[in-house]
Amino acid sequence: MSNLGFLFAGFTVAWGLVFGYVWFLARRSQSLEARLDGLERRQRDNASAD
Amino acid sequence: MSTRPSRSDGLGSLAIVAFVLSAVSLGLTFLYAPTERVEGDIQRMLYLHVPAAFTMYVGYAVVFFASFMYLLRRESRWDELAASAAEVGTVFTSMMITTGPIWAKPVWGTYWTWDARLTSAFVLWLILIGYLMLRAYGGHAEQVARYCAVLAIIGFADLPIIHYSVQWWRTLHPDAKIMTEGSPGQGLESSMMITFAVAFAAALLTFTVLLKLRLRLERQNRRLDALQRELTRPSPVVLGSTN
Amino acid sequence: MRTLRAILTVVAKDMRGELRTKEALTSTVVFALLVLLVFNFGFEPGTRDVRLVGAGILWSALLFAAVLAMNRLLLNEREGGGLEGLMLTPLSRADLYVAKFITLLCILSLAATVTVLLFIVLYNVPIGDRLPLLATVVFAGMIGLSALGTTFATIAVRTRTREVMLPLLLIPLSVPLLIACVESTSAILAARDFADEAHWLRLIVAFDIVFLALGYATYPAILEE
Amino acid sequence: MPPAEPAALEVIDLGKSFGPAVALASVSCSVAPGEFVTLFGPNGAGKTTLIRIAATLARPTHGEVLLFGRDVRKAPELRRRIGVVSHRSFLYGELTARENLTFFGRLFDPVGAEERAIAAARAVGLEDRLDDSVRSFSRGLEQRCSIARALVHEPDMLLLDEPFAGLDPLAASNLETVLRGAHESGKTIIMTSHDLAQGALLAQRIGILHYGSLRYWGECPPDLQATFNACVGGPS
Repeated sequence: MSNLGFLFAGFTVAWGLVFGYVWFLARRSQSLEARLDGLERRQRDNASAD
Repeated sequence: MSTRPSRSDGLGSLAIVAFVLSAVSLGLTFLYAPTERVEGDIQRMLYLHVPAAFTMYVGYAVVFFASFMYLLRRESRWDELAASAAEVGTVFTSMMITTGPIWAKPVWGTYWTWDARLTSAFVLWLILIGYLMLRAYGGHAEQVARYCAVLAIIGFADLPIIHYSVQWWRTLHPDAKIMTEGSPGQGLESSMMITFAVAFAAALLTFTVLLKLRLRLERQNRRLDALQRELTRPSPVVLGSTN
Repeated sequence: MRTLRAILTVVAKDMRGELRTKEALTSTVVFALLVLLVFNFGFEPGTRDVRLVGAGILWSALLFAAVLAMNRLLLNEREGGGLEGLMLTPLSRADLYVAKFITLLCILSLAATVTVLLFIVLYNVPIGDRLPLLATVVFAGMIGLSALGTTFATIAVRTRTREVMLPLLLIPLSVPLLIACVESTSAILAARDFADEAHWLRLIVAFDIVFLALGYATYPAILEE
Repeated sequence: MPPAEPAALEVIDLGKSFGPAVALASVSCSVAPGEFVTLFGPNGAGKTTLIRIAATLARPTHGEVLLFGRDVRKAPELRRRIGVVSHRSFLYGELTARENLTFFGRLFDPVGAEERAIAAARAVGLEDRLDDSVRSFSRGLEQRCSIARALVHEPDMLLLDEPFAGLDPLAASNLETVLRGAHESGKTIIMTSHDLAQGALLAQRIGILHYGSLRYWGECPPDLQATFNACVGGPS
């Protein structure tokens, strides 16, 4: 039955959405970490400059 | 202000349970549940589609409740919850709105028709997109929180009105009632019921895990924003120092 | 009594400013005229066709023109710092909603009157004695659009992408109103017995009441930090 | 003056924040009736937030703000007793100065609004331009009209947020005269300024805000620049 193709597509899309979203959250988490690193460095620089 | 969320908030183990349950649900869908007589194998899509739709409504309810509480209390944690639930809710709405047409093509012979349920699902999806756009472009954080809360409350009140208007619009037309969606509940075999039950549990648990993950990210983001503002505040420029 | 008087003072001020510049009114009417023109190319107009697609054409023109008017109207308020000046007066924030709603309703009703007349003339609509009924539906629809429009124009005008934001927020939420307005208008245009279609008018009225009440209740949260 | 008269403005442990972002940490101060106070501080120090809360435009997250002894949140009619000037004029460009002033006057009290509008215009030296539309005004004229708008309901207190910003020297000295006149007629005046010289000229008392808290509150010190630097300069 050709229906199986549709079925497969549907489940792929659904699971893809969830994992894609998790991946997206992980990326955002990484960018937060990068910002945090930048701030920490800046803070250290300020402290040594003063 | 906000306390640091402890590392052991159980999110990791909850995520594992959600994943295992989803895998079990997948197995039940393909190996355990019987093939439906009229629609054939494609009916198995409903084990995904219906729980996704239900979870979408749960998401809507959380956004509404959190928005209402935010307007009442004006505490940013309620806004964090609303923002997170709206985004995760959009994932499930997208899931519903994509699996729907894929199921419909072989059964109805067309991907899309302006049937009552499809239309209202489409409108709900658009409202969520508007909500996320407002979040992104609404101005400073506190203003966004108020605006989004108002939008969520008005949007939630609109849900039943949209539902009934679209229903009337379609069913009162002469060319209506072309098809009714494969409605679970009518003569459902017990194996189908069990599969549905597991699928619902898996979807709701996945929603919870994603929500918690997103919420944690939102909190961290806000703390970082505040920290950045503190540290990068322009050094005081003094004018009129000729005095 | 005192509140009502203050609300009417604000409305009178708004209308005076609008009648002086005529910005919202002219742009709205011209825009509606353009929509009517463009749809003319899409559908070969004839008496029979108008009964089928006329309602859709009319409401497309009314809706998009209304969005334009809302953007213009609150932009005027924004220029001078806008609503904050009014927030410093004894008027409550909820009263400001009423004032802005009435102003918007006045302008939309004026624009809608012109649009409906243009529609009837340009599309040869055999409206006859059903004109008052059509006017009722259009006015009831404008109440609903103004109720939502006041809220979302106030929000949109303070966001970064206001031209897109207003229709994006307003149109999905107005879907029930639009369906009801189009359905009852096409019943009127096709000269169907309106008694069978009265549920649409009831839906419009219910929509108006619900969103006027919600707009009134939530407006303070939009204005006050 | 009876001894029990409440302070014109009483701020008690005032804070304004959104989640972890803090605009005002914890500010307490008190302004006597008839006093002229200037608030200094770098950008983002919380000056505007403080003025906006006192003007009933923003709500505090915690703490209390009393105007003439009454809570600003519970008594919106207190707006009759304050006039507010911000960097935005709150005027309608397509209307004339007279129409603008009469309109705002009427919202406070319909009786005699036109007369009060003319009186307010006279107080700021705008009587010749009453029938010109506000859109045609220069920045200085617009500012004067904005002050007339704040005076039109004869308030007891004026709150001004950076009134001198963007004014040329002539307009600034005009504004100074207007403020001195308002102060001499018994009004309490609170304004913010980032210009130490200009802000200190009329002030009887000054406050210096930094990072959302009040670092200095009292009479204007002899060397304001040094005090300011000490408050905002080094690491806290």
